[in-house]
Amino acid sequence: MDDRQGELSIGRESDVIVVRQTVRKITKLLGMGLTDTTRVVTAASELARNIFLYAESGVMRWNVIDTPSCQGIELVFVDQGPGIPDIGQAMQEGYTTSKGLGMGLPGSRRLVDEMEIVSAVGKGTTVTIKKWNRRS
Amino acid sequence: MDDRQGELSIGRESDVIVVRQTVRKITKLLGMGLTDTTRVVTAASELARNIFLYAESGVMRWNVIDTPSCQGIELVFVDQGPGIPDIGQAMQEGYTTSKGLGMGLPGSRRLVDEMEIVSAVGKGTTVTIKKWNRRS
Amino acid sequence: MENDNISVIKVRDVLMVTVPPDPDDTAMAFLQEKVLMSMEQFRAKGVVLDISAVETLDSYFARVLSETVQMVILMGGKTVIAGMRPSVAITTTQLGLSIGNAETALNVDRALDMISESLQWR
Amino acid sequence: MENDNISVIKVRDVLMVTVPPDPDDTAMAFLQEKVLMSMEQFRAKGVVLDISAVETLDSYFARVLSETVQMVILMGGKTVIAGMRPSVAITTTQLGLSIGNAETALNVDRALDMISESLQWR
Ligand SMILES: Nc1ncnc2c1ncn2[C@@H]1O[C@H](COP(=O)(O)OP(=O)(O)O)[C@@H](O)[C@H]1O
Ligand SMILES: Nc1ncnc2c1ncn2[C@@H]1O[C@H](COP(=O)(O)OP(=O)(O)O)[C@@H](O)[C@H]1O
Repeated sequence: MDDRQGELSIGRESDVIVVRQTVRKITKLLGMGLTDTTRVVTAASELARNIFLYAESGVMRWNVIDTPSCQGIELVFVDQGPGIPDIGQAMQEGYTTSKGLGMGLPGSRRLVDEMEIVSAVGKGTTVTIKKWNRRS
Repeated sequence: MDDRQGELSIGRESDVIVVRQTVRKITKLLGMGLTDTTRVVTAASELARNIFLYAESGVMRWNVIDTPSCQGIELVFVDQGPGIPDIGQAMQEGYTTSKGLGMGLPGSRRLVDEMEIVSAVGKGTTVTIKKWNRRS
Repeated sequence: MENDNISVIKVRDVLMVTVPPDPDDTAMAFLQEKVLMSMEQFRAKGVVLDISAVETLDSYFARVLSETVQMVILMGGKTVIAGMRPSVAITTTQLGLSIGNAETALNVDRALDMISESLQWR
Repeated sequence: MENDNISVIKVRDVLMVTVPPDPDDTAMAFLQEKVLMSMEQFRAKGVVLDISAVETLDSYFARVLSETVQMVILMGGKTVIAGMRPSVAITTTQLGLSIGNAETALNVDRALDMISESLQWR
Protein backbone atom coordinates (compact mmCIF):
# COMPACT_ATOMS: atom_id res chain seq x y z
CA MET A 1 0.00 0.00 0.00
CA ASP A 2 1.19 3.46 -0.89
CA ASP A 3 0.79 5.42 2.27
CA ARG A 4 0.86 8.78 0.51
CA GLN A 5 -2.45 8.34 -1.23
CA GLY A 6 -5.26 5.86 -1.32
CA GLU A 7 -8.94 5.16 -1.21
CA LEU A 8 -11.24 3.58 1.32
CA SER A 9 -14.81 2.54 0.70
CA ILE A 10 -17.51 3.53 3.15
CA GLY A 11 -20.64 1.44 3.26
CA ARG A 12 -21.14 0.30 6.81
CA GLU A 13 -21.12 1.88 10.20
CA SER A 14 -17.91 0.05 11.10
CA ASP A 15 -16.16 1.72 8.15
CA VAL A 16 -16.29 4.94 10.15
CA ILE A 17 -13.85 3.33 12.58
CA VAL A 18 -11.58 2.23 9.72
CA VAL A 19 -11.61 5.80 8.36
CA ARG A 20 -10.48 7.11 11.74
CA GLN A 21 -7.70 4.56 12.04
CA THR A 22 -6.49 5.29 8.51
CA VAL A 23 -6.39 9.05 9.04
CA ARG A 24 -4.61 8.56 12.34
CA LYS A 25 -1.97 6.46 10.61
CA ILE A 26 -1.36 9.15 7.98
CA THR A 27 -1.05 11.98 10.51
CA LYS A 28 1.41 9.88 12.46
CA LEU A 29 3.48 9.44 9.31
CA LEU A 30 3.45 13.23 8.93
CA GLY A 31 4.45 13.75 12.53
CA MET A 32 1.33 15.84 13.15
CA GLY A 33 0.72 16.88 16.77
CA LEU A 34 -1.82 15.11 18.95
CA THR A 35 -4.41 17.88 19.07
CA ASP A 36 -4.35 18.52 15.33
CA THR A 37 -4.52 14.79 14.75
CA THR A 38 -7.57 14.57 16.99
CA ARG A 39 -9.15 17.48 15.12
CA VAL A 40 -8.75 16.02 11.65
CA VAL A 41 -9.65 12.48 12.73
CA THR A 42 -12.84 13.81 14.34
CA ALA A 43 -13.77 15.79 11.22
CA ALA A 44 -13.16 12.68 9.10
CA SER A 45 -15.37 10.70 11.44
CA GLU A 46 -18.23 13.18 10.96
CA LEU A 47 -17.92 13.22 7.16
CA ALA A 48 -17.61 9.45 6.87
CA ARG A 49 -20.66 9.00 9.06
CA ASN A 50 -22.60 11.44 6.89
CA ILE A 51 -21.86 9.30 3.82
CA PHE A 52 -23.05 6.20 5.64
CA LEU A 53 -26.15 8.00 6.98
CA TYR A 54 -27.27 10.04 3.99
CA ALA A 55 -25.76 8.44 0.90
CA GLU A 56 -25.47 4.83 2.10
CA SER A 57 -22.08 4.40 0.45
CA GLY A 58 -19.13 6.28 -0.94
CA VAL A 59 -15.37 6.60 -0.62
CA MET A 60 -12.72 8.55 1.20
CA ARG A 61 -9.62 9.41 -0.82
CA TRP A 62 -6.54 10.60 0.94
CA ASN A 63 -3.50 12.51 -0.23
CA VAL A 64 -0.40 13.44 1.62
CA ILE A 65 0.60 16.94 0.57
CA ASP A 66 4.34 17.44 0.79
CA THR A 67 5.87 20.38 -1.01
CA PRO A 68 8.77 22.54 0.07
CA SER A 69 6.28 25.16 1.25
CA CYS A 70 3.65 23.06 2.93
CA GLN A 71 2.99 19.66 4.34
CA GLY A 72 -0.38 18.31 5.30
CA ILE A 73 -3.22 15.98 4.58
CA GLU A 74 -6.09 16.20 2.11
CA LEU A 75 -9.17 14.04 2.55
CA VAL A 76 -11.90 13.82 -0.09
CA PHE A 77 -15.26 12.28 0.79
CA VAL A 78 -17.20 11.33 -2.35
CA ASP A 79 -20.65 9.85 -2.65
CA GLN A 80 -23.34 9.39 -5.30
CA GLY A 81 -26.12 9.94 -2.79
CA PRO A 82 -29.10 12.33 -2.80
CA GLY A 83 -26.96 15.48 -2.62
CA ILE A 84 -27.49 18.52 -0.41
CA PRO A 85 -30.15 20.92 -1.77
CA ASP A 86 -29.04 23.92 0.28
CA ILE A 87 -25.42 23.86 1.47
CA GLY A 88 -25.81 27.08 3.46
CA GLN A 89 -28.61 25.50 5.44
CA ALA A 90 -26.69 22.26 5.97
CA MET A 91 -23.77 24.30 7.35
CA GLN A 92 -26.00 25.85 10.03
CA GLU A 93 -25.48 24.56 13.56
CA GLY A 94 -28.28 22.31 14.65
CA TYR A 95 -29.65 21.71 11.15
CA THR A 96 -30.27 18.02 10.63
CA THR A 97 -32.55 15.88 8.51
CA SER A 98 -31.96 12.84 10.72
CA LYS A 99 -31.77 12.28 14.42
CA GLY A 100 -28.32 13.90 14.53
CA LEU A 101 -27.09 16.93 16.41
CA GLY A 102 -26.58 18.92 13.20
CA MET A 103 -23.03 19.81 14.27
CA GLY A 104 -21.08 17.60 11.87
CA LEU A 105 -20.61 19.95 8.92
CA PRO A 106 -20.28 23.30 10.76
CA GLY A 107 -18.15 21.70 13.48
CA SER A 108 -15.82 19.99 11.00
CA ARG A 109 -15.28 23.30 9.24
CA ARG A 110 -13.83 24.70 12.47
CA LEU A 111 -11.54 21.70 12.99
CA VAL A 112 -9.69 21.88 9.68
CA ASP A 113 -7.83 24.55 7.72
CA GLU A 114 -9.84 24.28 4.51
CA MET A 115 -13.16 22.74 3.65
CA GLU A 116 -15.09 22.69 0.38
CA ILE A 117 -18.47 21.16 -0.37
CA VAL A 118 -19.70 20.47 -3.90
CA SER A 119 -23.09 18.88 -4.21
CA ALA A 120 -25.78 18.29 -6.82
CA VAL A 121 -29.23 17.03 -5.94
CA GLY A 122 -29.70 13.51 -7.24
CA LYS A 123 -26.03 13.22 -8.21
CA GLY A 124 -24.03 13.24 -5.02
CA THR A 125 -21.76 15.14 -2.69
CA THR A 126 -18.02 15.74 -2.48
CA VAL A 127 -16.49 17.20 0.66
CA THR A 128 -12.79 18.07 0.64
CA ILE A 129 -10.88 18.97 3.79
CA LYS A 130 -7.27 19.97 4.30
CA LYS A 131 -5.22 20.16 7.45
CA TRP A 132 -1.71 21.61 7.37
CA ASN A 133 1.06 20.28 9.49
CA ARG A 134 2.19 23.04 11.79
CA ARG A 135 5.94 22.74 12.12
CA SER A 136 7.05 24.45 15.22
CA MET B 1 -54.11 -18.80 15.10
CA ASP B 2 -51.13 -18.66 12.80
CA ASP B 3 -48.50 -16.90 14.86
CA ARG B 4 -46.37 -15.98 11.86
CA GLN B 5 -48.81 -13.51 10.39
CA GLY B 6 -52.12 -12.01 11.27
CA GLU B 7 -54.26 -8.95 11.60
CA LEU B 8 -55.70 -7.02 14.50
CA SER B 9 -58.35 -4.35 14.29
CA ILE B 10 -57.82 -1.05 16.07
CA GLY B 11 -60.91 0.92 16.97
CA ARG B 12 -60.81 1.60 20.66
CA GLU B 13 -58.26 2.87 23.09
CA SER B 14 -58.01 -0.54 24.74
CA ASP B 15 -56.92 -2.03 21.40
CA VAL B 16 -53.60 -0.24 21.92
CA ILE B 17 -53.00 -2.61 24.83
CA VAL B 18 -53.94 -5.62 22.69
CA VAL B 19 -51.49 -4.45 20.02
CA ARG B 20 -48.70 -4.29 22.59
CA GLN B 21 -49.48 -7.73 23.94
CA THR B 22 -49.59 -9.20 20.45
CA VAL B 23 -46.27 -7.69 19.41
CA ARG B 24 -44.73 -8.85 22.67
CA LYS B 25 -45.92 -12.38 21.98
CA ILE B 26 -44.35 -12.37 18.50
CA THR B 27 -40.99 -11.04 19.66
CA LYS B 28 -40.95 -13.69 22.35
CA LEU B 29 -41.50 -16.34 19.66
CA LEU B 30 -38.53 -14.89 17.78
CA GLY B 31 -36.37 -14.88 20.87
CA MET B 32 -35.78 -11.14 20.54
CA GLY B 33 -33.90 -9.48 23.41
CA LEU B 34 -35.70 -7.50 26.10
CA THR B 35 -34.51 -4.05 25.05
CA ASP B 36 -35.29 -4.56 21.36
CA THR B 37 -38.67 -6.00 22.33
CA THR B 38 -39.41 -2.93 24.43
CA ARG B 39 -38.36 -0.72 21.51
CA VAL B 40 -40.64 -2.31 18.92
CA VAL B 41 -43.58 -2.69 21.33
CA THR B 42 -43.31 1.00 22.22
CA ALA B 43 -43.20 2.02 18.54
CA ALA B 44 -46.26 -0.17 17.87
CA SER B 45 -48.03 1.47 20.78
CA GLU B 46 -47.40 4.93 19.28
CA LEU B 47 -48.59 3.93 15.80
CA ALA B 48 -51.67 2.12 17.06
CA ARG B 49 -52.59 5.10 19.19
CA ASN B 50 -52.20 7.40 16.18
CA ILE B 51 -54.74 5.29 14.26
CA PHE B 52 -57.16 5.48 17.16
CA LEU B 53 -56.58 9.24 17.62
CA TYR B 54 -56.44 10.49 14.04
CA ALA B 55 -58.23 7.89 11.88
CA GLU B 56 -60.65 6.42 14.44
CA SER B 57 -60.09 2.91 13.18
CA GLY B 58 -57.75 0.71 11.19
CA VAL B 59 -55.72 -2.48 11.42
CA MET B 60 -52.29 -3.72 12.35
CA ARG B 61 -50.94 -6.55 10.20
CA TRP B 62 -47.95 -8.52 11.39
CA ASN B 63 -45.47 -10.70 9.59
CA VAL B 64 -42.66 -12.75 10.96
CA ILE B 65 -39.71 -12.42 8.58
CA ASP B 66 -37.57 -15.51 8.62
CA THR B 67 -35.08 -16.03 5.83
CA PRO B 68 -31.60 -17.53 6.00
CA SER B 69 -30.15 -14.03 5.98
CA CYS B 70 -32.48 -12.21 8.34
CA GLN B 71 -35.05 -12.75 10.98
CA GLY B 72 -37.34 -10.12 12.36
CA ILE B 73 -40.77 -8.65 12.58
CA GLU B 74 -42.74 -6.48 10.18
CA LEU B 75 -45.71 -4.48 11.40
CA VAL B 76 -48.04 -2.61 9.03
CA PHE B 77 -50.48 -0.04 10.40
CA VAL B 78 -53.23 0.72 7.90
CA ASP B 79 -56.09 3.18 8.16
CA GLN B 80 -58.59 4.90 5.86
CA GLY B 81 -58.46 8.09 7.89
CA PRO B 82 -57.80 11.70 6.85
CA GLY B 83 -54.19 11.05 5.77
CA ILE B 84 -51.13 13.16 6.52
CA PRO B 85 -50.80 16.24 4.25
CA ASP B 86 -47.08 16.82 4.93
CA ILE B 87 -45.13 13.78 6.10
CA GLY B 88 -41.92 15.77 6.58
CA GLN B 89 -43.76 18.06 8.99
CA ALA B 90 -45.39 15.15 10.84
CA MET B 91 -41.93 13.61 11.32
CA GLN B 92 -40.66 16.73 13.08
CA GLU B 93 -40.20 16.44 16.83
CA GLY B 94 -42.91 18.27 18.69
CA TYR B 95 -45.28 18.61 15.74
CA THR B 96 -48.80 17.62 16.76
CA THR B 97 -52.33 18.44 15.67
CA SER B 98 -53.75 17.14 18.95
CA LYS B 99 -52.73 17.55 22.55
CA GLY B 100 -49.90 15.05 22.05
CA LEU B 101 -46.18 15.46 22.53
CA GLY B 102 -45.49 15.13 18.80
CA MET B 103 -42.84 12.51 19.49
CA GLY B 104 -44.68 9.43 18.25
CA LEU B 105 -43.58 9.36 14.61
CA PRO B 106 -40.02 10.72 14.92
CA GLY B 107 -39.44 8.71 18.10
CA SER B 108 -40.71 5.47 16.59
CA ARG B 109 -38.36 5.95 13.65
CA ARG B 110 -35.44 5.83 16.08
CA LEU B 111 -36.70 2.70 17.82
CA VAL B 112 -36.93 0.47 14.75
CA ASP B 113 -34.61 -0.51 11.90
CA GLU B 114 -36.86 0.55 9.03
CA MET B 115 -39.92 2.75 8.82
CA GLU B 116 -41.95 3.83 5.81
CA ILE B 117 -44.98 6.13 5.70
CA VAL B 118 -47.33 6.27 2.72
CA SER B 119 -50.25 8.63 3.02
CA ALA B 120 -52.86 10.28 0.80
CA VAL B 121 -55.12 13.05 2.06
CA GLY B 122 -58.71 11.84 2.31
CA LYS B 123 -57.67 8.25 1.62
CA GLY B 124 -55.62 7.08 4.55
CA THR B 125 -52.22 6.25 5.94
CA THR B 126 -50.00 3.17 5.96
CA VAL B 127 -47.00 2.99 8.26
CA THR B 128 -44.68 -0.01 7.95
CA ILE B 129 -41.97 -0.75 10.50
CA LYS B 130 -39.36 -3.49 10.64
CA LYS B 131 -37.18 -4.64 13.48
CA TRP B 132 -34.45 -7.20 12.89
CA ASN B 133 -33.52 -9.81 15.41
CA ARG B 134 -29.93 -9.23 16.41
CA ARG B 135 -28.33 -12.64 16.77
CA SER B 136 -25.19 -12.48 18.77
CA MET C 1 -65.24 2.15 39.13
CA GLU C 2 -64.08 -1.29 38.09
CA ASN C 3 -60.59 0.08 37.77
CA ASP C 4 -60.11 0.14 41.48
CA ASN C 5 -57.20 -2.24 41.48
CA ILE C 6 -54.79 0.62 41.95
CA SER C 7 -53.38 0.49 45.44
CA VAL C 8 -52.47 3.61 47.34
CA ILE C 9 -50.71 3.02 50.65
CA LYS C 10 -49.72 5.73 53.06
CA VAL C 11 -46.35 5.46 54.82
CA ARG C 12 -46.03 8.33 57.26
CA ASP C 13 -46.50 11.46 55.12
CA VAL C 14 -45.98 9.76 51.81
CA LEU C 15 -48.33 7.96 49.41
CA MET C 16 -47.01 4.86 47.71
CA VAL C 17 -48.76 4.15 44.44
CA THR C 18 -48.14 1.07 42.34
CA VAL C 19 -48.69 1.70 38.63
CA PRO C 20 -50.05 -1.43 36.88
CA PRO C 21 -48.01 -3.04 34.04
CA ASP C 22 -50.17 -2.10 31.07
CA PRO C 23 -52.56 0.65 32.12
CA ASP C 24 -54.94 1.95 29.47
CA ASP C 25 -55.97 5.60 29.32
CA THR C 26 -58.92 5.06 31.63
CA ALA C 27 -56.75 3.36 34.21
CA MET C 28 -54.23 6.21 34.08
CA ALA C 29 -56.93 8.86 34.40
CA PHE C 30 -58.27 6.94 37.36
CA LEU C 31 -54.82 6.71 38.92
CA GLN C 32 -54.32 10.47 38.62
CA GLU C 33 -57.62 11.13 40.30
CA LYS C 34 -56.99 8.65 43.06
CA VAL C 35 -53.53 10.08 43.81
CA LEU C 36 -54.83 13.63 44.05
CA MET C 37 -57.85 12.66 46.17
CA SER C 38 -55.59 10.70 48.50
CA MET C 39 -53.20 13.65 48.78
CA GLU C 40 -56.06 15.65 50.19
CA GLN C 41 -57.64 12.88 52.24
CA PHE C 42 -54.43 11.73 53.94
CA ARG C 43 -52.82 15.17 54.03
CA ALA C 44 -49.80 13.63 52.33
CA LYS C 45 -46.68 15.61 51.56
CA GLY C 46 -45.39 13.45 48.80
CA VAL C 47 -46.03 10.62 46.37
CA VAL C 48 -43.90 7.70 45.27
CA LEU C 49 -45.03 6.35 41.89
CA ASP C 50 -43.70 2.82 41.63
CA ILE C 51 -43.39 2.01 37.91
CA SER C 52 -41.27 -1.11 38.33
CA ALA C 53 -44.01 -3.25 36.78
CA VAL C 54 -44.33 -1.05 33.71
CA GLU C 55 -42.98 -2.71 30.55
CA THR C 56 -44.07 -0.14 27.96
CA LEU C 57 -43.83 3.60 28.47
CA ASP C 58 -45.06 5.39 25.36
CA SER C 59 -45.44 9.12 24.76
CA TYR C 60 -49.02 9.10 25.99
CA PHE C 61 -48.00 7.48 29.26
CA ALA C 62 -45.08 9.88 29.67
CA ARG C 63 -47.44 12.81 29.23
CA VAL C 64 -49.82 11.51 31.89
CA LEU C 65 -46.91 10.89 34.26
CA SER C 66 -45.50 14.39 33.95
CA GLU C 67 -49.00 15.83 34.20
CA THR C 68 -49.48 13.94 37.45
CA VAL C 69 -46.19 15.24 38.81
CA GLN C 70 -47.32 18.75 37.90
CA MET C 71 -50.68 18.31 39.61
CA VAL C 72 -49.07 17.04 42.80
CA ILE C 73 -46.79 20.11 42.77
CA LEU C 74 -49.87 22.34 42.48
CA MET C 75 -51.25 20.67 45.58
CA GLY C 76 -48.01 21.36 47.43
CA GLY C 77 -46.54 17.87 47.17
CA LYS C 78 -43.50 16.23 45.72
CA THR C 79 -43.33 13.17 43.49
CA VAL C 80 -40.59 10.60 43.04
CA ILE C 81 -40.86 8.12 40.19
CA ALA C 82 -39.30 4.86 41.26
CA GLY C 83 -38.10 1.65 39.67
CA MET C 84 -37.97 2.34 35.96
CA ARG C 85 -36.65 -0.77 34.22
CA PRO C 86 -33.41 -0.51 32.20
CA SER C 87 -35.14 -1.48 28.95
CA VAL C 88 -37.79 1.18 29.55
CA ALA C 89 -35.18 3.84 30.39
CA ILE C 90 -33.35 3.10 27.12
CA THR C 91 -36.52 3.13 25.02
CA THR C 92 -37.96 6.25 26.62
CA THR C 93 -34.76 8.20 26.04
CA GLN C 94 -34.46 7.09 22.40
CA LEU C 95 -38.11 7.92 21.83
CA GLY C 96 -37.12 11.43 22.90
CA LEU C 97 -39.22 11.68 26.03
CA SER C 98 -38.51 13.17 29.39
CA ILE C 99 -40.73 13.05 32.40
CA GLY C 100 -40.67 16.70 33.21
CA ASN C 101 -39.84 17.80 36.70
CA ALA C 102 -40.03 14.37 38.28
CA GLU C 103 -37.32 13.14 40.56
CA THR C 104 -36.35 9.53 40.08
CA ALA C 105 -35.12 6.70 42.26
CA LEU C 106 -33.85 3.20 41.60
CA ASN C 107 -36.51 1.59 43.76
CA VAL C 108 -39.24 2.35 46.29
CA ASP C 109 -36.91 2.14 49.31
CA ARG C 110 -34.59 4.77 47.87
CA ALA C 111 -37.57 6.90 46.87
CA LEU C 112 -38.93 6.86 50.41
CA ASP C 113 -35.52 7.83 51.81
CA MET C 114 -35.22 10.66 49.31
CA ILE C 115 -38.64 12.04 49.88
CA SER C 116 -38.63 11.89 53.67
CA GLU C 117 -35.21 13.52 53.79
CA SER C 118 -36.30 16.36 51.57
CA LEU C 119 -39.52 16.77 53.55
CA GLN C 120 -37.64 17.14 56.83
CA TRP C 121 -36.46 20.51 55.70
CA ARG C 122 -39.86 21.93 54.91
CA MET D 1 -22.74 -11.06 22.96
CA GLU D 2 -19.26 -10.90 21.55
CA ASN D 3 -19.06 -7.29 22.66
CA ASP D 4 -18.69 -8.33 26.23
CA ASN D 5 -15.31 -6.75 26.72
CA ILE D 6 -16.90 -3.85 28.55
CA SER D 7 -16.04 -4.06 32.21
CA VAL D 8 -18.39 -2.81 34.89
CA ILE D 9 -16.97 -2.79 38.41
CA LYS D 10 -18.88 -1.82 41.51
CA VAL D 11 -17.12 0.27 44.14
CA ARG D 12 -19.46 0.76 47.08
CA ASP D 13 -22.62 2.27 45.54
CA VAL D 14 -21.02 3.34 42.30
CA LEU D 15 -20.46 1.56 38.98
CA MET D 16 -17.16 2.16 37.24
CA VAL D 17 -17.39 1.66 33.50
CA THR D 18 -14.45 1.81 31.12
CA VAL D 19 -15.42 3.03 27.66
CA PRO D 20 -13.30 1.34 24.95
CA PRO D 21 -11.07 3.54 22.71
CA ASP D 22 -12.98 3.27 19.43
CA PRO D 23 -16.46 1.91 20.11
CA ASP D 24 -18.81 1.49 17.14
CA ASP D 25 -22.58 1.95 17.39
CA THR D 26 -23.20 -1.64 18.42
CA ALA D 27 -20.58 -1.45 21.16
CA MET D 28 -22.10 1.75 22.53
CA ALA D 29 -25.62 0.30 22.47
CA PHE D 30 -24.28 -2.67 24.34
CA LEU D 31 -22.50 -0.43 26.86
CA GLN D 32 -25.72 1.49 27.52
CA GLU D 33 -27.64 -1.68 28.14
CA LYS D 34 -24.97 -3.14 30.39
CA VAL D 35 -24.72 0.02 32.50
CA LEU D 36 -28.47 0.18 33.05
CA MET D 37 -28.82 -3.52 33.79
CA SER D 38 -25.98 -3.25 36.30
CA MET D 39 -27.67 -0.24 37.92
CA GLU D 40 -30.63 -2.45 38.65
CA GLN D 41 -28.69 -5.58 39.53
CA PHE D 42 -26.22 -3.93 41.92
CA ARG D 43 -28.63 -1.28 43.20
CA ALA D 44 -26.06 1.33 42.29
CA LYS D 45 -26.59 5.00 42.99
CA GLY D 46 -24.26 6.36 40.41
CA VAL D 47 -22.05 5.67 37.42
CA VAL D 48 -18.55 6.81 36.56
CA LEU D 49 -17.93 6.62 32.81
CA ASP D 50 -14.18 6.46 32.32
CA ILE D 51 -13.44 7.85 28.84
CA SER D 52 -9.68 8.21 29.35
CA ALA D 53 -9.04 5.68 26.58
CA VAL D 54 -11.23 7.51 24.08
CA GLU D 55 -9.22 9.24 21.34
CA THR D 56 -12.06 10.42 19.08
CA LEU D 57 -15.29 11.90 20.38
CA ASP D 58 -17.49 12.85 17.43
CA SER D 59 -21.01 14.22 17.48
CA TYR D 60 -22.53 10.76 17.31
CA PHE D 61 -20.56 9.62 20.33
CA ALA D 62 -21.47 12.80 22.22
CA ARG D 63 -25.14 12.14 21.57
CA VAL D 64 -24.89 8.57 22.84
CA LEU D 65 -23.05 9.76 25.95
CA SER D 66 -25.67 12.34 26.84
CA GLU D 67 -28.40 9.81 26.13
CA THR D 68 -26.76 7.43 28.58
CA VAL D 69 -26.62 10.15 31.23
CA GLN D 70 -30.34 10.73 30.64
CA MET D 71 -31.15 7.04 30.96
CA VAL D 72 -29.26 6.76 34.24
CA ILE D 73 -31.20 9.78 35.54
CA LEU D 74 -34.48 8.05 34.65
CA MET D 75 -33.40 5.13 36.77
CA GLY D 76 -32.62 7.42 39.69
CA GLY D 77 -28.84 7.57 39.30
CA LYS D 78 -26.15 10.13 38.69
CA THR D 79 -23.34 10.02 36.14
CA VAL D 80 -19.88 11.53 36.17
CA ILE D 81 -17.80 11.44 32.98
CA ALA D 82 -14.17 11.06 33.89
CA GLY D 83 -10.79 11.40 32.26
CA MET D 84 -11.44 13.22 29.00
CA ARG D 85 -8.09 13.78 27.28
CA PRO D 86 -7.00 17.37 26.69
CA SER D 87 -6.90 16.86 22.91
CA VAL D 88 -10.43 15.47 23.00
CA ALA D 89 -11.69 18.31 25.18
CA ILE D 90 -10.27 20.88 22.76
CA THR D 91 -11.71 19.13 19.71
CA THR D 92 -15.11 18.53 21.25
CA THR D 93 -15.44 22.17 22.23
CA GLN D 94 -14.44 23.43 18.78
CA LEU D 95 -16.83 21.00 17.19
CA GLY D 96 -19.51 22.73 19.25
CA LEU D 97 -20.63 19.80 21.37
CA SER D 98 -21.72 19.56 24.96
CA ILE D 99 -22.57 16.41 26.83
CA GLY D 100 -25.85 17.47 28.30
CA ASN D 101 -26.40 17.20 32.01
CA ALA D 102 -23.26 15.22 32.70
CA GLU D 103 -20.87 16.21 35.42
CA THR D 104 -17.21 15.75 34.63
CA ALA D 105 -14.06 14.95 36.56
CA LEU D 106 -10.35 14.95 35.78
CA ASN D 107 -10.00 11.27 36.53
CA VAL D 108 -11.75 8.31 38.05
CA ASP D 109 -10.49 9.05 41.60
CA ARG D 110 -11.93 12.54 41.57
CA ALA D 111 -15.13 11.25 40.02
CA LEU D 112 -15.57 8.74 42.82
CA ASP D 113 -15.00 11.46 45.42
CA MET D 114 -17.51 13.74 43.70
CA ILE D 115 -20.17 11.15 43.35
CA SER D 116 -19.93 9.74 46.87
CA GLU D 117 -20.00 13.21 48.36
CA SER D 118 -23.13 14.15 46.47
CA LEU D 119 -24.74 10.82 47.33
CA GLN D 120 -24.22 11.24 51.08
CA TRP D 121 -26.99 13.77 51.09
CA ARG D 122 -29.60 11.58 49.47
N1 LIG E 1 -23.07 13.25 2.23
C1 LIG E 1 -24.28 13.82 2.38
N2 LIG E 1 -25.27 13.58 1.48
C2 LIG E 1 -26.48 14.15 1.60
N3 LIG E 1 -26.82 14.97 2.62
C3 LIG E 1 -25.89 15.25 3.55
C4 LIG E 1 -24.59 14.70 3.49
N4 LIG E 1 -23.89 15.17 4.56
C5 LIG E 1 -24.72 15.96 5.24
N5 LIG E 1 -25.93 16.03 4.64
C6 LIG E 1 -27.09 16.84 5.08
O1 LIG E 1 -26.66 17.91 5.90
C7 LIG E 1 -27.29 17.88 7.18
C8 LIG E 1 -26.37 18.39 8.26
O2 LIG E 1 -25.27 17.51 8.43
P1 LIG E 1 -24.40 17.57 9.76
O3 LIG E 1 -24.07 19.01 10.03
O4 LIG E 1 -23.27 16.63 9.60
O5 LIG E 1 -25.36 17.11 10.92
P2 LIG E 1 -26.13 15.73 11.19
O6 LIG E 1 -25.43 14.63 10.46
O7 LIG E 1 -26.09 15.58 12.67
O8 LIG E 1 -27.53 15.94 10.67
C9 LIG E 1 -27.69 16.43 7.36
O9 LIG E 1 -28.75 16.26 8.26
C10 LIG E 1 -28.05 16.04 5.91
O10 LIG E 1 -29.35 16.46 5.60
N1 LIG F 1 -52.55 7.61 11.16
C1 LIG F 1 -52.59 8.94 11.03
N2 LIG F 1 -53.55 9.56 10.29
C2 LIG F 1 -53.58 10.91 10.16
N3 LIG F 1 -52.69 11.75 10.75
C3 LIG F 1 -51.71 11.20 11.50
C4 LIG F 1 -51.60 9.80 11.69
N4 LIG F 1 -50.53 9.56 12.47
C5 LIG F 1 -50.00 10.77 12.76
N5 LIG F 1 -50.69 11.77 12.17
C6 LIG F 1 -50.39 13.22 12.23
O1 LIG F 1 -49.03 13.41 12.55
C7 LIG F 1 -48.89 14.21 13.73
C8 LIG F 1 -47.66 13.79 14.51
O2 LIG F 1 -47.84 12.49 15.04
P1 LIG F 1 -46.93 11.98 16.24
O3 LIG F 1 -45.51 12.30 15.93
O4 LIG F 1 -47.26 10.57 16.52
O5 LIG F 1 -47.32 12.90 17.49
P2 LIG F 1 -48.69 13.09 18.28
O6 LIG F 1 -49.52 11.88 18.08
O7 LIG F 1 -48.25 13.28 19.69
O8 LIG F 1 -49.31 14.33 17.70
C9 LIG F 1 -50.19 14.03 14.47
O9 LIG F 1 -50.46 15.10 15.37
C10 LIG F 1 -51.18 13.93 13.31
O10 LIG F 1 -51.53 15.22 12.82
